[in-house]
Amino acid sequence: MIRGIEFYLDMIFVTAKGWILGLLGRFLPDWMIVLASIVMSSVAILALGPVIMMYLTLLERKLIGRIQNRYGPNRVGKWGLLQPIADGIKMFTKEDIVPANADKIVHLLAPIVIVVPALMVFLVVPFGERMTAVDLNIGLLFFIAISSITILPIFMGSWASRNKYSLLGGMRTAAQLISYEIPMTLAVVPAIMMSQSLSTNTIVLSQTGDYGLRWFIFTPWGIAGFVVFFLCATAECNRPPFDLPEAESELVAGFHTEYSGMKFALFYMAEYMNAFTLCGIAATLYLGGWQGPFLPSWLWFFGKTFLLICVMIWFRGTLPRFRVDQLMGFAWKFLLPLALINILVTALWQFTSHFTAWLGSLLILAVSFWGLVQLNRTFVPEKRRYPLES
Amino acid sequence: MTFGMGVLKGMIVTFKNFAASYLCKRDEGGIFTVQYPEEREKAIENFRNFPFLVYDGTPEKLRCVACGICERECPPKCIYIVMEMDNARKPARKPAVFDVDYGLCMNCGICEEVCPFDSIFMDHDFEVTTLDSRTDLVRHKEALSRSNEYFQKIRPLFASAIDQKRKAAEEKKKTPPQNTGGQALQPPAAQGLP
Amino acid sequence: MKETFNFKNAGNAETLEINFGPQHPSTHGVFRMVVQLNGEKICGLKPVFGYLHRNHEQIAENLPYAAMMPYTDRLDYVNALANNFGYALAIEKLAGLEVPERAEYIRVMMAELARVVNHITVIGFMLNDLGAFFTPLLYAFRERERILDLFEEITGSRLMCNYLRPGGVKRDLTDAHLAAIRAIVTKFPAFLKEFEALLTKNEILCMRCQNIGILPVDAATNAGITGPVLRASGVNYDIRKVDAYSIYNRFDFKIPLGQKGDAYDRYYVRVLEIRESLKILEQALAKIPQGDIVNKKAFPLLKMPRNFKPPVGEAYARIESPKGELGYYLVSDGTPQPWRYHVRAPSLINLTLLEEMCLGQKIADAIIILGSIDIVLGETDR
Amino acid sequence: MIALPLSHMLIFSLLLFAIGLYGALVRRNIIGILISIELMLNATNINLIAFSKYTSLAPETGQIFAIFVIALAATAAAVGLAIVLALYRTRKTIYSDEVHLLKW
Amino acid sequence: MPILELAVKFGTYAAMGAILIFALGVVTLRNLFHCALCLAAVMIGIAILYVVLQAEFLAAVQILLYVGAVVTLVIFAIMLTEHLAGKTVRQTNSQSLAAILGLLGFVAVIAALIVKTPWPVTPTAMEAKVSVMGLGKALMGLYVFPFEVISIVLIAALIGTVVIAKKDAPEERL
Repeated sequence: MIRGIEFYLDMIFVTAKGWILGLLGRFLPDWMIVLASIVMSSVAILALGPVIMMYLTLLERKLIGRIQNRYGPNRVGKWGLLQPIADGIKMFTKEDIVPANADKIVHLLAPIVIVVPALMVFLVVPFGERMTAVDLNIGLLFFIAISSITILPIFMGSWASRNKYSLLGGMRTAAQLISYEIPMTLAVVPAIMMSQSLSTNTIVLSQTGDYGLRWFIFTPWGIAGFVVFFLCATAECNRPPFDLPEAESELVAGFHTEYSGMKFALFYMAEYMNAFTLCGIAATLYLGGWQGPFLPSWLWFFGKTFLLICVMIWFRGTLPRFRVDQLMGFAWKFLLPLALINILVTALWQFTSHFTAWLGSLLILAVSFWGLVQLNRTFVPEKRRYPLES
Repeated sequence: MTFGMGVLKGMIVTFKNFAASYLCKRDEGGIFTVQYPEEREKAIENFRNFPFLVYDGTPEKLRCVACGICERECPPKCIYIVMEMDNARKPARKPAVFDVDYGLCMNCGICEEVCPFDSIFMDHDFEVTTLDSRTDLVRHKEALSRSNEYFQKIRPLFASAIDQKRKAAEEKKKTPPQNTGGQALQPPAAQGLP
Repeated sequence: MKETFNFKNAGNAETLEINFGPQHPSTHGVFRMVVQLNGEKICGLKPVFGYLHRNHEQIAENLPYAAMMPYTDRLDYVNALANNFGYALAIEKLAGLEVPERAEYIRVMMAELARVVNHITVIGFMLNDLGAFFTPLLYAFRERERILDLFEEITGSRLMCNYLRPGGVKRDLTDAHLAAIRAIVTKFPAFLKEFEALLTKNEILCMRCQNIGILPVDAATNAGITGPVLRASGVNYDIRKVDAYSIYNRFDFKIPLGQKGDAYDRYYVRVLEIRESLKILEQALAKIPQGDIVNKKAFPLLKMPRNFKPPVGEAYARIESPKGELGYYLVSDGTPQPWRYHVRAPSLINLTLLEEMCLGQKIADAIIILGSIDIVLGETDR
Repeated sequence: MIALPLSHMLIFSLLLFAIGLYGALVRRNIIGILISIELMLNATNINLIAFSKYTSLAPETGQIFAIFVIALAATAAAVGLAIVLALYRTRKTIYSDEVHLLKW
Repeated sequence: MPILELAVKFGTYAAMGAILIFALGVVTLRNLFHCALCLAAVMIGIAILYVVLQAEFLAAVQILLYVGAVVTLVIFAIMLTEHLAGKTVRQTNSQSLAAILGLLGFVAVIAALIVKTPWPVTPTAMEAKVSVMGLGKALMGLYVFPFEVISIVLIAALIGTVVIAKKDAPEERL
């Protein structure tokens, strides 16, 4: 009986959709049902994206406020819950400023184009059991490919603004996104190797069992892969400490310096939705996705994702920003070799027995970490002595 | 120390502060902000904002005698005084006009220090926003006059010290008037606090 | 009007000229840097200032001596008390005024508190320039707030203190005030420990600051750079030791010195200076005597500023303000107003080597180098 | 499932190829020529995929060759743009008809 | 479901038309940045065609490599050389008429050939599915030699690009 309730809670959205489709099926032709199914999924995603974005901004402001010993927004509604709506109204009513020399069409297109990939990647995120909008057999590749489009609108925005800060921001973005895409893709590979599939759903399913101990993060290569993936994800969605494209203290706001009102809001929205999907994919790959005991699957998924987002916010509340060459160096000289070695470790893991696998992979990873640190002495703080003289 | 520990340590510090913001009180590392219009910091007696004029009893009995010392010493020249003339065209030893331009005043407190009649003091009221800074921020005599009780309320220690001093001077005046100069030269602030 | 900045490769297709400021989030006010960039690398930088020029020196030449005191607050508005201190010393030198013992102790304590406030503020803002999203700044402000509350209790104002007077101080410290200072002195090391745990060993901060904006000793001394910026380069020059003005020779404190003279040294020397200031405060709290707070001879100057006429002559007094050597030069012609008044502003003089420090670095470095020099535009532009 | 006849696909790719070729012939800007060449490579890729889909019994072959073509196109773009940058730096031009010295 | 199939068919034709229009934009627009954006649109359109042709893997690779990498590179190069691409400079050479005529002839001949040739379209071939697994196996089995050659070419290109694009550093301290 209890299991039954759990099951229905778990399937609540799937059942609801199926029930509505069944209802429609009585008086509509087949192709309309297919269309209705697509429409329902996409409407759900289209509604989910902005809502998540709005409340992520609130969450971020609250958490950073608490980190800094202050309240954060608490005036609009209880606990500031209506703050995102107030912000939205403000954004809508703000004047839309276009610089005189701007390339008007491209300037207009950039914020529109940036939202599209941010929404499209929601398609392959497994929100819960049987709750992937499209269970593509190349799901992860789709995700990586689509999120690589994000560079383009940022370039468009930065170029069309005709602002030197924007231009520098755009250059930085392109360099950063391309560089971090490579270790990110390589960090995904171990999970693909272990689950032998590119489909996000299959990857989640291959982490079933043992009350969550089969999650990939509970293996040496899983931890390394997760750390590399998560750092790259932080860089991919331009969040601190990798927020160079919009470095406030240097480039004012980077590529969106010249955007205001709703156009700016769209950039902002894409950034937060990207953060959400990247965290969701990180949870899917290494934290077992929607797997988890007792609670409904979608709750597990959202819980894990929000936990990762909180870590991102925590980063933001703590860390200073990298410099551009250090950022590149970190991707190419540190994360990339680590991800490559991690692939090797995963292969070894697959072909050796249990105990030796643990020992060997931990050893290899530790040694390679140490070696990479030794090779990159510029990342390591110098030890200094400060004489006190009278 | 291994690479990455510095960052982790920093993150632990911020996490501690995050937790403290829920668990601790204000002075023990908890949330430090004050929700301004509802909550206020406790008033600090020596806080000085804009000057006001003290009267004893009724608003007509201003202590100010329009001597013009504050007007002369005010560094940004934000005070404007016109002495009231009585019917005989003699100075009435009270101000007909006493304007302070709050928009110009820089809250230095020099008027308070130089006033020999204990008449002008610095107020605590800082909520003086107006729509038109050119006209509304110029406060006239009526708006500037505050009772001695108000003064007692906002700066109890200082005001009672002033009152005592005035009472002593009064009594001295009744007895043969002599040797008041040294007393008057004492800066009020130096005596203000025990 | 077309401005020319005489950049080396001006007009080259591969370089880009950018204005940082006067409206820019991290130029600490209305400072402007015209930067010539090659990619992200700086190949030319010209500081432009004067956007906050307020005629400070001219105002002084039209005001009586004592009435200028509140204006000195506005020079370096982060540590008004140090500015007051220097100006008071200059008038005392000019008029030959002695300062009572207790007032000297109070002055030293207030100046050291102001130094603590200034240094934590600077570190906080520098971290903000580094891109730490306000967290170190707000932690610093939390502690600064306690000291500012104390300032408000003692002086009447949080920033524009206007507390020191020629020949003494404005208001006496009560036992409660001393206890409050003692509480701050005892609590502060714990905060510094937390602050350092957050920052000092942080890899990103070290990566960003170490070996950035190196200021060689000879260049620094040639340019007359003073304060923590000079000491971070390893020059043992602190006016508190060199001049031992006021009563600084009675305290036991040390001068922290950096080795390389980079932004990190400038950061860390400030942290160490806070520690030394706390030491001075402890000693002053233990030793402070009872007594007058204003020299009796100074009463006419205070009660009737306009009637105070110092003898004809000139005086230069300098102090170790948190930013460097802050000097006041006064020339009296026997009238109530100074005939000439000049401020040697450390912020301005420390800025002169900005270009040398920034050349060959990245844009992001220019911002932290500027942050680590610690300028306040009120003082730079006057 | 696929409703299009093969010849439509082929004609489409032919048109795309012709447009690319036109660009490669007519453009002065070397970057313009490079991106026109990318168009042509893509047209051939479409052909490869279409043939492999419609006619081949080993359907992987066409796709794998398309992958090879994409990889080569990427290298071509990278090397070509590097040459453009070098050219720009030394000769201050990116127009093909201004580069006729065959040495620099 | 004939209606859906029809929709796919018309969608495909629409995509083809859009691709051709954008391709024309690539070769005719004056502003190179716009050309590059049109190229990105063409690439995305071609990826859609690949999906129609049931080559999803290739579609993803197409977007990843072309839109994510090649177009970005192109835009980089355009931004770096932007000073010269001014509006007053002529963007085409004088061969355009000849090129158009020649290409028309070329298109006419090949199109006639395409229409006339009887293509061996077989239902078995149409039914065959390509899985990612199959692609991987083919790459690592039958085509392993070309695969390795390509990887060597890529590395060579990478090194070559770095060498060519690198500045002749030493004189350049500032």
